[in-house]
Amino acid sequence: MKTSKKSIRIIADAVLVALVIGYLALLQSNTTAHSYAITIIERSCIYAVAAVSMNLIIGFTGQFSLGTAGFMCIGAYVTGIFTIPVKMRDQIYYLYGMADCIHDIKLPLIAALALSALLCGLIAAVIGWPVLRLKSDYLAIATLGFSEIVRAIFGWDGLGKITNASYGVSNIPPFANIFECVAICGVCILIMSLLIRSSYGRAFKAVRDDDVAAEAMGINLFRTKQLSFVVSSAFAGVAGGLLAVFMRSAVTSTFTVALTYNILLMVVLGGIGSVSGSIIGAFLVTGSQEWLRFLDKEYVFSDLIPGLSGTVFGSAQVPLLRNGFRMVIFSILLMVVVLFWNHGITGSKELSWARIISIPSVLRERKLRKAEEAKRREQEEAAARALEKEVRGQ
Amino acid sequence: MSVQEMEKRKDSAAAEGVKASETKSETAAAQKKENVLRLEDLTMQFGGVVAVNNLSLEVNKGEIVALIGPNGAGKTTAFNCITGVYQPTNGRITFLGQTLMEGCPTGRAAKTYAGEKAGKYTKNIHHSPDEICRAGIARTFQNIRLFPKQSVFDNVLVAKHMRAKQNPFTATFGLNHAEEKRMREETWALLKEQNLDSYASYEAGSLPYGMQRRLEIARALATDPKLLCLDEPAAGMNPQETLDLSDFIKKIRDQYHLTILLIEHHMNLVMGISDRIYCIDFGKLIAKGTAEEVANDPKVISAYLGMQEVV
Amino acid sequence: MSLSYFIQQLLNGLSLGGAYALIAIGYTMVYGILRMINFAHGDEFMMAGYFMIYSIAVFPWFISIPIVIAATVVLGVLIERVAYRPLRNAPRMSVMISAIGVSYLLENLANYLFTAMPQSYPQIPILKYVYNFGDISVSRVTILAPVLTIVLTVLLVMLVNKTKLGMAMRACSKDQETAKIMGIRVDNVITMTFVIGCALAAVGSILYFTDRNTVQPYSGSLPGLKCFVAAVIGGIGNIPGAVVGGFIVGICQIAITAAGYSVFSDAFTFVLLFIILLVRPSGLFGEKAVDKV
Amino acid sequence: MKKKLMSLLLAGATVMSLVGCGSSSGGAASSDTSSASASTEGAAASASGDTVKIGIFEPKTGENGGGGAQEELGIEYANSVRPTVKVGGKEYTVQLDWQDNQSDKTVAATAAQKLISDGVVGVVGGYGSGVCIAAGSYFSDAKVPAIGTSCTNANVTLGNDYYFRTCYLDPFQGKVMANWAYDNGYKEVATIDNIGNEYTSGLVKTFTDAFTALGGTVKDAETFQTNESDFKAILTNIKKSGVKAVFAPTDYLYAPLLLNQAADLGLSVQWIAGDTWYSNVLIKDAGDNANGVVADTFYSEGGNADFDKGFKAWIDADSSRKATNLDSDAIVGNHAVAYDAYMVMLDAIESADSFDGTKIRDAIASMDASDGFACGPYKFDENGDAIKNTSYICVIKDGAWTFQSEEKVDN
Repeated sequence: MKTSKKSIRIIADAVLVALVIGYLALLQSNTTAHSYAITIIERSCIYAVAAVSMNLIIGFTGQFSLGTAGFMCIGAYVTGIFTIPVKMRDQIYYLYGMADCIHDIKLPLIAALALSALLCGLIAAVIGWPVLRLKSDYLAIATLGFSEIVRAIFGWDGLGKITNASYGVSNIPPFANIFECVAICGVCILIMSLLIRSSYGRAFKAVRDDDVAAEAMGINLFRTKQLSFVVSSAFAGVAGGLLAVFMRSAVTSTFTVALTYNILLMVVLGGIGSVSGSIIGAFLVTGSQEWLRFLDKEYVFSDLIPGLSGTVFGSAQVPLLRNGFRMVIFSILLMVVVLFWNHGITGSKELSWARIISIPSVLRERKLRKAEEAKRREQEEAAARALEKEVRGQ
Repeated sequence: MSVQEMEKRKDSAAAEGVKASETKSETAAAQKKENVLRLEDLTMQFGGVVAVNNLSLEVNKGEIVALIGPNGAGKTTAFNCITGVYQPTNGRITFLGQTLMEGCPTGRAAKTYAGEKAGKYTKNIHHSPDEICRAGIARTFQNIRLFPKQSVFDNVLVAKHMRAKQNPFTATFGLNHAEEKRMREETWALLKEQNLDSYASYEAGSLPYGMQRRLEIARALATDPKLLCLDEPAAGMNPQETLDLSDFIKKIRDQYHLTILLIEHHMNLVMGISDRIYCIDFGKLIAKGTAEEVANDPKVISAYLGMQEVV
Repeated sequence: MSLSYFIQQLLNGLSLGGAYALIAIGYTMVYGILRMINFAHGDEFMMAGYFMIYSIAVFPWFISIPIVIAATVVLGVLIERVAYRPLRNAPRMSVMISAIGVSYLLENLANYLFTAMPQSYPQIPILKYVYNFGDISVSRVTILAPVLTIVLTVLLVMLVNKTKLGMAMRACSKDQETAKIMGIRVDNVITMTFVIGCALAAVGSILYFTDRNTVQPYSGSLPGLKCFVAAVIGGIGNIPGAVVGGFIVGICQIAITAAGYSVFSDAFTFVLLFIILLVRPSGLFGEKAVDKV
Repeated sequence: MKKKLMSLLLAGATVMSLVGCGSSSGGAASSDTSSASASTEGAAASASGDTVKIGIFEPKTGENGGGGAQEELGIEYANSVRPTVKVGGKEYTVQLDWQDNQSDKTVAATAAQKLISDGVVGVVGGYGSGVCIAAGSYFSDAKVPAIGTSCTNANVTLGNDYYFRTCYLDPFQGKVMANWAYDNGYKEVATIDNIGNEYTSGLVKTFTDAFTALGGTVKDAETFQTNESDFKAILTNIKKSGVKAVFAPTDYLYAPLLLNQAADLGLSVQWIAGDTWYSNVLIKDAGDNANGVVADTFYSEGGNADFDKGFKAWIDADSSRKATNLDSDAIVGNHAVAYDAYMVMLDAIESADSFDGTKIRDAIASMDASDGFACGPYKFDENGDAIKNTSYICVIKDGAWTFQSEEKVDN
């Protein structure tokens, strides 16, 4: 019984993977025609890595760190600096001239990403030492501050020979194909979810749920938080590097607080404390930010409803649709989720086949429970009324 | 793994030896026993308030020792010093001969110090709660602190994390397969022993109160402690549950070869199971001895009666 | 470095610091009572800027100013009602995310309603009058900012220490549950906190934007964060502390920029934050808190 | 109740996203068919039916939204003047495909790819060098020729075979302004640089080089960060340095801030700026403080009477156009270069007689035309930059831009 269920699950997984690969191959077969779809998928995957890495520290370890953009910035610059073609470098660094010691070092993408991860991890370990001892809200503001400091350092003309200051590095070679991007993102997410499922992941959750109790269970608070922070930051760095390759440039102005908020939106929407939620969140937010572009365009009614072009009504503007409306819708959606649906799409549990299959029955159950509750409340009210009557009667 | 197991076996063998050689515990006999925990002149001061004042206390191997006292007497503060939550202002705590905590008033605290025996201790040694747990002291909390959203199984499993031989790399890539398997098996065994196995997949927060208490104790046991500190284990329990609890405490003491220090209000429970009792009031030790001795001590009676009209 | 140059830069710093101080008070009061960073406060301040642009188009300045203050207060109270009150018993992280969400919403809303183009802030002649002392020229608002800040702070401290409302506020910041039991209407006190915080932010926005001439949807976010840092530096929950912190942040920012390191003018504020959190986590004037287990 | 409302809202959102999804997939499908037909016919890359798409890559929002809006007007006007293009003896209607790059380099990449997947035959735009540099490699990879309007940084076209531009370059502009400053008796100046802005930094660098070569000194080089709004500290520094002129080729949105805050501080100097300041927004926002500001531009009103007349009439014909142009019918350089970029693109398509990207590219590279432009003639050098040697210096007098002189510098 158990094994058959398991084999079904494996088959379902395999089919899903095959479908994804097939779809990607379809896209890859004609990159020009599908470049828009490829863009969205690559961007979503990269944001998914960033979102999962943020979820690791926020959702699984309960530390409200908002330094994601800062680490992404580091990763982006490191990846960019070491992957741009050597012959382009003088042109890119035309203002400062590139430092000799790194001028001729060109790394393959994977090595550059690994270097970003290493560097981000190291920096996270160093700044984690003071920062992770702080309470959640101080931690939030301190990590936000950290990411501003990173931006300033990379934008500083004093380091122009290395970073090209805030002009950023451009002409980063693109992904060889969509598989490269998706595979790297997949591996990153896989590593993080394996960590979360390991004994250390349980320690993260213990720290998140009750740090005092976790400590009393022999879990070293600081080292656990630090591990989570270092891993999260390292993968944020990888995500930054991937983003730089995707955009083919790395500039400090990309990595503002707004980027962190945007990734936070994905995490919250998807479900705090759920890897699959973050992935879904990343795809949903990135995808619908593109799909909902029509909200940003001004329309007159005749554009939308054919046959009205001659009438007065037809030439009237469709209300509300104007530049910026899309983002308003998004922020309202975020608020709605935060206020009324704080579990996000998946809640803190992972999405699995069993869960997907059980959705109808869960819904049915919920309906039943609601009905029961209503019935019980009615009974209680009736009882209360009866009691009141009795008391009055006396 | 095998080393650890061997150690454990040796420990238990030693404990059995001790038990076999001695008759039922008496105060006089207790002196000969191996000392597990010793508090010397423990003083904890918050600002101007001396919560624990010059408390000395000993717990010997295999004993159940109770620390009693009226509300606000400083019991939990003493507990928090032992388990590393607070650094004592003055005094020393030793566990199996190793100094866990030592404090001496320094800086501003030295000027305002209101306790006794200032100057006797010169070092400041501090161990964090996790280090203390690693050393072998496990604790429970007055207000149950489980991980309510996690399953019963996970609650216990997480306590195994501390002693597992692994690092983040091996754990992530499944290279610690044997260790992980051992942890899971031990957790199952523990849950079975505590009759919690049928609830393994329940959310811990959804269990009834008494069972949550048991789970918290099980979780503490999962850390392989030598000394178990129970902070008001009978709080909120009815008389029947309390009775069960006292059997339960004795049972786990014997089964896991533990030494137990507990804080409790319930006199019935304390009198029934304690080998020795320490009573404190306003942070100061006012009586110690066997249950009978303490129960008849006029200072104890007045401390309790002075506090409450009805006991 | 000539004296007049020094004085001129100091005045620049003081006027910036004054505006920061007024915003920082809002942060410190809200944090004191609700234990949350009101990330949206900086954006309320930005909205106050837009309110001024639109109200001065219709009314003379002396009517516009009260309108702006009132509108900002209404906005702040509305935000508290809609976004914070339902989460009163939620985990702290949810509240913080909600605050970030409101900030995100306000920025996008401003972007939508007023476009991303910077809009020029009305130049109120009475505030823009320029004094000349030899080499130094100062507009009236530059002098007014620190003076007004200090006057308002003194009034506010008196309100907190002397009045019944102030007593209720102090009680709520110590222990809301107990305050509730003592018959204090905690919700009303919180609302009043937001009223005061927003009113001061509105005043701050007039000082800040008159000096800087333009408002854009994002002109509130970074100053907002800096003002929170100012509040932390002064010791969160401490009103005079926030004012001192505001001046420190403002003067440091001007000093760094004047020294030619404009790149670090924002970052330095956060460096200050790191230093203060390492050396004196409770801030310059804050009280130490002990955790209970 | 709340829950119900919630689920309704969510359902609404889902439906909307589904609709959006549907429409976008529909779009993809249509571009599929068009590309399929292209492969069979081999003639038209993406011209389906009687229309051909030309991409417009401009910032509608963000810091350069204002500049982008003006260039859009120029392009729209050009489109109204010349709505069709003749290829293979057939008239195709030109359909403009607008993509907002939001003045943001991240969005720029997406916008560029959207244009490519929409199947545009060429791209016109944009304002701001940073976004163009970010998007450039996508265009060249897809072999879609692009004609920049007012992106003056050298790196836009350098090393990119498919990017051209109708405006002049920063080195040229820097030299022009350095000459002007030196010739007008300013031997000592201060510069203000926006760190992180390719346009400003490039200009400041070339200006400084040219100015010191002439024998002048840059006494004070101040910098600020993008999105800064408080310039008092650096202005006080400039005041201390005692210079009589300041070169501040910033994005135009900083201009009123600099001018007004300088007035507050009693700093009265000659302001010298680049083409971005040549905008009516400046006069609106800075009022009297703007008087005396000198900027150069690609085109000055009066340079081409036909263009002026036609454009003014077109602007005045529609109130929304006029509103976009800040309620005036004044012509700025961006209108002209944008107009020209569109015209160059159409000329190139006609002379290539094909919608093939490579052929159009070659046609632009070999172009040598002088008719039908606002500020022509056009001939491109090996980098793809229009060969231009004239810049127009204008000054704000009594609240209006007035032409002052024509500067010529040979590259």
